[in-house]
Amino acid sequence: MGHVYSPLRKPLVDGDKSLHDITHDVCRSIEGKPTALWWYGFLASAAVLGVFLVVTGWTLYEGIGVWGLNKTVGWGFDITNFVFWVGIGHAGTLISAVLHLFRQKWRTSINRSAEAMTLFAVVCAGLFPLIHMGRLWIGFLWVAPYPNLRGPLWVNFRSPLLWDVFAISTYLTISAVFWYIGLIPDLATVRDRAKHWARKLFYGTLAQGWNGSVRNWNHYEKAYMIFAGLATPLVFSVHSIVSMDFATSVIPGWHTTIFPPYFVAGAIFSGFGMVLTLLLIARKTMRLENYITLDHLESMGKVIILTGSMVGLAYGTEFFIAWYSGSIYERFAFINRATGPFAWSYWIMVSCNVISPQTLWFRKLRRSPVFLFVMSIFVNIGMWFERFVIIVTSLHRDYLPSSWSYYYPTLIEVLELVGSFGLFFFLFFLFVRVMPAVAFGEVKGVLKMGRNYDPTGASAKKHVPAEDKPAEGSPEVSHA
Amino acid sequence: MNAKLAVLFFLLTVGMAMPILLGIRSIPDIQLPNLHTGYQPEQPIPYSHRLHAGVLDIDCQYCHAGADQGRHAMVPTLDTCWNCHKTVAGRTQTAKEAIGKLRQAYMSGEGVEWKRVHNNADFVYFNHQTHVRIAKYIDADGNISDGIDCTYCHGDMAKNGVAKQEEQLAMGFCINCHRDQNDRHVAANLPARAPVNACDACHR
Amino acid sequence: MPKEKNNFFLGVFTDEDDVKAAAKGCNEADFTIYDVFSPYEVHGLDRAMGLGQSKITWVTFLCGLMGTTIALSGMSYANWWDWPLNIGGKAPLPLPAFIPVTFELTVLIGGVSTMLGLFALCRIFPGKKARLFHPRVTDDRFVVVIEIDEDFDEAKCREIFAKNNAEEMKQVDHDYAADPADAEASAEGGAA
Amino acid sequence: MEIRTNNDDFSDMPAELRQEAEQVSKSRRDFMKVTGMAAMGAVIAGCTAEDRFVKPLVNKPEGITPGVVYQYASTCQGCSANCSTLMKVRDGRPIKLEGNNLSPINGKHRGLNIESPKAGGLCAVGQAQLWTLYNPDRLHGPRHKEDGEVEWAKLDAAAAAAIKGGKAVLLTGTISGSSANAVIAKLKAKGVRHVSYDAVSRYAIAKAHADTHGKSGIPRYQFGEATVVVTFDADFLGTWISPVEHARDWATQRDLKFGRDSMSRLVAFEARMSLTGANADERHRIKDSERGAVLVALANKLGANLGEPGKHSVPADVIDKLASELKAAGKRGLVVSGSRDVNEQKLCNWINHTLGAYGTTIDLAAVSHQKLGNDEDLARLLKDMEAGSVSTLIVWGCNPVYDLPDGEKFKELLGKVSNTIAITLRADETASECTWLAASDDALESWNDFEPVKGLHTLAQPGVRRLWDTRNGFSCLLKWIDDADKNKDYREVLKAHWEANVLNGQSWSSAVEMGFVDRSAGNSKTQPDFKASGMGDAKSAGAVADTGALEVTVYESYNLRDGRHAVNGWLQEMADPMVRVSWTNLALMSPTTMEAQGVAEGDIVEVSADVDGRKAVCKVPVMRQPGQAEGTVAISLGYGRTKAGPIVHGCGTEKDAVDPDLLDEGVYRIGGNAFPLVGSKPVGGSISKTGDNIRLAKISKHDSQEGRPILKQTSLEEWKKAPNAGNDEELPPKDFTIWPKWEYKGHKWGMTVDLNACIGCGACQVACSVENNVPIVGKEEVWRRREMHWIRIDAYYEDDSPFDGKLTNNENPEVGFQPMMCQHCENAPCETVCPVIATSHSDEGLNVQAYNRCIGTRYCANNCPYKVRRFNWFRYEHHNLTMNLVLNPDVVVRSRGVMEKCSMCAQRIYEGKRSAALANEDVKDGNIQTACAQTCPTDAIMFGDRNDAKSTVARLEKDPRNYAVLAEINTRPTVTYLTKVRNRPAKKSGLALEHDGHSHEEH
Repeated sequence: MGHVYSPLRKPLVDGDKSLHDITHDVCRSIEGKPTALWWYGFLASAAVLGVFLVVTGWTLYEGIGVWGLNKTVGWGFDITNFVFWVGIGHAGTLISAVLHLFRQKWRTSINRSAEAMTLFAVVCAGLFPLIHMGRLWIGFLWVAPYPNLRGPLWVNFRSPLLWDVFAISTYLTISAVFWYIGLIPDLATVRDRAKHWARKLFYGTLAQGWNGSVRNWNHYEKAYMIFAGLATPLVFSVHSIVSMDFATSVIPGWHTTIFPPYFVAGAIFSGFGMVLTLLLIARKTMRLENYITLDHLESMGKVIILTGSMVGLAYGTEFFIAWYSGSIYERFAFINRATGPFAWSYWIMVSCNVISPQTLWFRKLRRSPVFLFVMSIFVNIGMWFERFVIIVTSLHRDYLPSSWSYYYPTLIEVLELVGSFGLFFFLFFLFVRVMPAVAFGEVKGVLKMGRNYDPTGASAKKHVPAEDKPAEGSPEVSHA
Repeated sequence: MNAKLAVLFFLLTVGMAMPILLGIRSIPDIQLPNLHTGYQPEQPIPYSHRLHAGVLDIDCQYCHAGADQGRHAMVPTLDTCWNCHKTVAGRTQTAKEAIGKLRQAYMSGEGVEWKRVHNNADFVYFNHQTHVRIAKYIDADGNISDGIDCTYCHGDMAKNGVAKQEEQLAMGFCINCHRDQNDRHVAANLPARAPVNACDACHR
Repeated sequence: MPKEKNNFFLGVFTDEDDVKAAAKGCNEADFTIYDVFSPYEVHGLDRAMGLGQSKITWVTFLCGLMGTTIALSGMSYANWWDWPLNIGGKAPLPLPAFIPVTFELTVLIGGVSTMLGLFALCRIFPGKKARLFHPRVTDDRFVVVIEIDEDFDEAKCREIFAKNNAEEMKQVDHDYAADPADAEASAEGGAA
Repeated sequence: MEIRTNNDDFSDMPAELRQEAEQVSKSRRDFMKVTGMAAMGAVIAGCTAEDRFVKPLVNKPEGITPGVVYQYASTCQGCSANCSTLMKVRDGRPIKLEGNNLSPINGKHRGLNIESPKAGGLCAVGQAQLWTLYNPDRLHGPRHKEDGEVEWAKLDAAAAAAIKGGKAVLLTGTISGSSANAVIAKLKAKGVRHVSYDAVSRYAIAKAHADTHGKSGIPRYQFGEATVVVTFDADFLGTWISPVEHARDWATQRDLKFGRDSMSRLVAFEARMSLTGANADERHRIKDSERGAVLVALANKLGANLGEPGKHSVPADVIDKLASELKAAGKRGLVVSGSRDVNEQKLCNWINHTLGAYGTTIDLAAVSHQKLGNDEDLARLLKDMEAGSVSTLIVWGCNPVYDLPDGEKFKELLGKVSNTIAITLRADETASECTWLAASDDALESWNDFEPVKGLHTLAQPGVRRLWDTRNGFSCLLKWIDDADKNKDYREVLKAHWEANVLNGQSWSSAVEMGFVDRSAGNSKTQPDFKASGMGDAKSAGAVADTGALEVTVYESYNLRDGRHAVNGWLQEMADPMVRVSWTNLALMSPTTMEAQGVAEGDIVEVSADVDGRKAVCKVPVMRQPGQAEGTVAISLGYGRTKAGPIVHGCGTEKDAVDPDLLDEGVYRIGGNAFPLVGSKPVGGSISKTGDNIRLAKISKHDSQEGRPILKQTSLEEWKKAPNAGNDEELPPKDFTIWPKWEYKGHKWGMTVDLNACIGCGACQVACSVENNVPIVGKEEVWRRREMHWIRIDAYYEDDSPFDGKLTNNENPEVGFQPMMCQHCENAPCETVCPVIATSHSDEGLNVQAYNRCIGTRYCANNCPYKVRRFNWFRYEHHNLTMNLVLNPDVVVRSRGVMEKCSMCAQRIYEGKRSAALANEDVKDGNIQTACAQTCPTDAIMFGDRNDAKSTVARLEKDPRNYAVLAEINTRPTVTYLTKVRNRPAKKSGLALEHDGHSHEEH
């Protein structure tokens, strides 16, 4: 036997599935007609995306003045949304790459959608630095270091914003590549199941003639490992670089060495929160309870406690260092966070990010999809506010009190935030209709884990439709 | 074998990257569109620089009198033309016609609306006096001359008929000269007269 | 003189452990294994059929190195060699500030090259028609394909296949390709 | 009327103009947007841009080269102080006004101990005068009230006939010029009565002197001679008589640079917090009604025996101490009062006389002619109009319907006058009630002369050809009385008069070149004798009138003055330097009074009072003013104009309009008119809430420096002990760096601001806006805190006691002013973070911003510890072609989406370097002046080359008072400050350095 699984391990896939069952279950959702639920979701997200396009168009037409920013607070919702979405984009690659490197087989059922989530979140994230520019129509070009007629005038490689440009575009590219490479074998399967010529052409082109040759698998396995190896430091580097937008500045509340690890932990935290939100929705609507089991959910719950406590520690550390620094500006910045005019946002952040995840110490709550769903929403809200707190409360009262100010976001900014969710879900709904949402090629590889496996599935009940099975409490299989 | 391959690949990379990067320096010399180089619009009066500046060898600043006095070199006012043309009627038919137009424009007080040939963007400040009268030009050998020759930017107008833009006059054209001249001024121990090598020289 | 193409003998399996053993057996029997096909990545199957380390690691390493070089030389050129501007009183060649972009470009160029390298090594490209040796080879069947050449011994091969619970054994022409449309029929047959 | 939307691009423009502007620019704007997007395509497609044309003149004007700036001397007519100016004229249009360095009024040649050969001070109002010139909302030709536009001839005929008809009166403001008065004399000879009045009257001073010294006139105050100045509500640094002159003179006694070690002392008694009070070393809050009592008490201590003064709130020891200080100062003491009460002025005269101040700090021999209005004449005129004995009234250069306390009454009386003629710039409140409107030239288009102080004759000459069909007022008058000179250009009349009467053999051209002729040397130095008999019943001023719970005090607004500058966008946006709320006037109250009255900031209240038997009401929003006397409400004059032209209308949304009920011909008015509240005696009033609320366009929302060492200050006592007092915090080593330092081999420009000299007047702010094409953004945008000023004046309110969480609620805080502009840091945080190198450091030590490179990430502004970068949130459209004439062609007009900031007037630096190079010499210190340094009346801002060891800024680097703001973050600014030193004893408790304060702030 190639693999020796510990008898203590529980099965990763419930419901006594055969290899073919897996293929069938996953492909069914992209082969048949979309469900009504899908249509509702898709159309709703498309409508919200429409709102986004309209308000963004208005912003570009009129100028950044339609936002509530001012001379003191130069960044508000725009960069908050950017960092928020980048953070969301982290868990996807992390789940895929890091868990792959650590041979965490439970990743297989969720990594595909997590990667897709990464990709779409980074797309959303990338939009905000673009539209926040005063002159987008030249800015998008001028941040690229290309030879030009301005002679020796290049870009400024000292600027953290430029690092962002490289980090985000690299992250987007590598995430897309990683995702696509993972998709190829599954696309080949879909291609071979396809009946309609257009589907054959579409999936055939994307699958690039993959035929499961072990000579190719030989390269593929290595390449996949390399991508995981490249993506892992990339994940850490990207959010570290994003944090340097703030850490390299001189503004009290921004100028902190703790930011890179703090941001990475926060990113993983928020990313897992969002993965959880999406998975819980997908699990229910796509009938994937057998693939996304309670064990998966529980593992993610544990990650949330861990990372939530990490950001909590970071919050505390910031306060300590502010006090320890002896700098009156630094101290004021943090006291102002907790007690100043933006204290409300600070306390939303603390209660959502630090206090509420502590409930997940209870196993019962960790295994309750409903509770986890609520918790994941809290985490998302809390992490958005974390970025808001860092950006806005630090800026609005910095060194010279004469410039102190407040920031009143306008409706347009709020709609842009809401609209970006429209874009995200629009892309996600498209994805689940077009691409296999579970990496079944990899799920098949771990099918034998933790159970006495009958390859033909003959001894198992044949084709038990998943929806007929109880969603929770699937039968324990003995490991004797 | 793999080690050899690695070294080869590395050398290839460096060997490819460096010439490309160094070659970029010559980019300003590469003609790109939309720079008006060679722009030679038809003018209401086909004034010939070849005749006036070339054959007759009239000094540029006889007409463009503002060049050493201020920001604008000035397209000459019509009385400057009329100074000579009240007695010079031209020999050829073309010349006679052109001078006839001039007489008409001058006598009626209508003036002539020329097409601007050398255009700077609105956000670029350029002062002729600084370049023509104040600046010193130091060539690669260290020879210092007073003022920058008109031809440096405008090309040899005396060989053109109707005015024509010879150089690109994009930022690279300006800044490369400023940068090099700055170095040469420092080398020639003339730092006080060195052209400013920073944005506010032109953008303010 | 064009080399004459050999016909194939293939065995179809339904379990990853079976096919691994079969491939190993064929390899030890010195058969020329044309290829083995599997619907998912079976760890160790490549070693079982006698394949070594993939060369793709070199592509990544060298292209990554190229990325590093391009990043460092390009940034140094732009910010230092070409026009050393005074920006924030920082040094004209601020190497620490180059670290992030250097890292990103290394990963970017290394990563994209790895993808292209993978396609090249696998000889796949958009529009290539997949050659399948079993209609369900991308679903749940494993196929071992042996070239029928001078080293081939059909009886021994059948013995190896049968020992490892082969579902099907057959000899096919050198240009054989299965049609995935037969998958349903085959599924019925398989289940029977 | 079209209501402005929140995000209107034309936010700084009024409704009427906007329509016009939109027609002109909308298409162009859209086109620009499309082309902006299509620019990429154009590059690829390689298409050429449109042809641009150039059309030279037919004949070259003699001596004028296009693009070269010429300076012409003239006289500022922004207020009646009449400072001398230099107009920078380029291509036939004035683009900047600057003080004339040689003028005895505002030149700084004899001022402080520093090199400033090119500087002549000018206040904010003077700097902003170009707006009035180019504002297209002027009369474009003569008009008739009903018939609209008419021919000049028709108007002339009507006016001439009216004057011939007799019983004609000419009503003007102060007219001081020699030639001007000659014209008036000609009118008088034809039977026209001349009445002049000042909206903000100083007549009481003249009247008091008439009684006590037998000479009616306002003396010339010499603050430069005074060592102790006591001011009773006279805001001589802000608006009183000749503020630029007074500020300059006063500052010479406050200078502690280069070895000087004595300072004058300023003690202020006032109800509201004035600019002068804020700069005082000692300030006491008294109600206006207590002023007389305090004066009597002070006079008693100085030896007068005026009996027991009325009740007042000033402790006896304060008055004792003050009296002994004044005694010690002797003839170098000076007491001034801004009161309209003659008796109070007489008390001042007595004190000054007792001190022996006449002849040193007060010059009554060479009197000031800056306020010649005669309130008694005016009262007589009103009576005559009532009686119907005026048949023709010519109103010129004043606006009585608006600025008389009983303007409504005057409006009625106008109806009783059969012929009313206004010589006016625009159809203002008065002119629009007149039958004939003679469109007058702007001050910058016409010849005029003045005599601001006796013997000093100044000339005003035009800087531009008439923009519209207007006429010099004097020419009108000469024409109407059918004078011999009626067809001459007024220049000829003026020249002839000057040659005969003023020039005294000096050539006309030299006078025009200088802009003034100083004949004051011939003035008698003998001061008129004091006549004790003239005191009369002066001590009655000491009886305090009971004004009830709330006393109303009105004051001349610093920026709009008496309202004539209400149309001026620069001044509207600059805001009052003390209150720092733009685009409205306010009912100012101390926080305690606000609490007592139950009102909050932004509430619109009705301040009503019984003034001299009239019911007066003023509707204004409430604002907190720490330092104001309890139980008083202060309102500034100058706002609430209803016919000042579009700039004051249409700014802000409907919600922001102060008073929707006053929707007047489709326009809202800004602020409320406080002139009705002007009374002859202190006025008691009451306030009632209207229930409306307004978002105040505050320039600064926080007025404490939270104990941070930003504006460093100390007392003279401490400074004498240790010259680095107040500037002794421990800083990291200055030269510590991990990078090799950049060397600045040629020039290294730098600036030093002497906080001791800065009075917070804001002249620099307007000068900067004019010089650098800084847009105004309007009320809504200022409320959003998006004002664009490159230089701002931070006002910090501080107090003796350690921070208690309610710092600015303290009753009598000290105020410090700190001009804050780009600090041009050597280690500039903004430069490092710009992704596209839109901002970098020049080799002359400046932080430069290339607007056209900027992509608008705003990261630089975020990372600026001084918050001096300004972002163009919208296209602050310059869409009126006439208004665009004011733009400085050497400075780019920034488009939307780019960051801008102080460039240290790069264009002026280059200009200075160019002229030095042309003369083949080195740049001399003081020859290059930034716009702010140039105009600063007190030379608080000093600019120069830090690499030039002889320069002022380089020498001041060694001054122990020299410090950089936020030095601890090692940005190494090239702008430094000198500690503010107050002439008062050291305070026992220092400022608390650590606290977590968050004082009152609007959310």
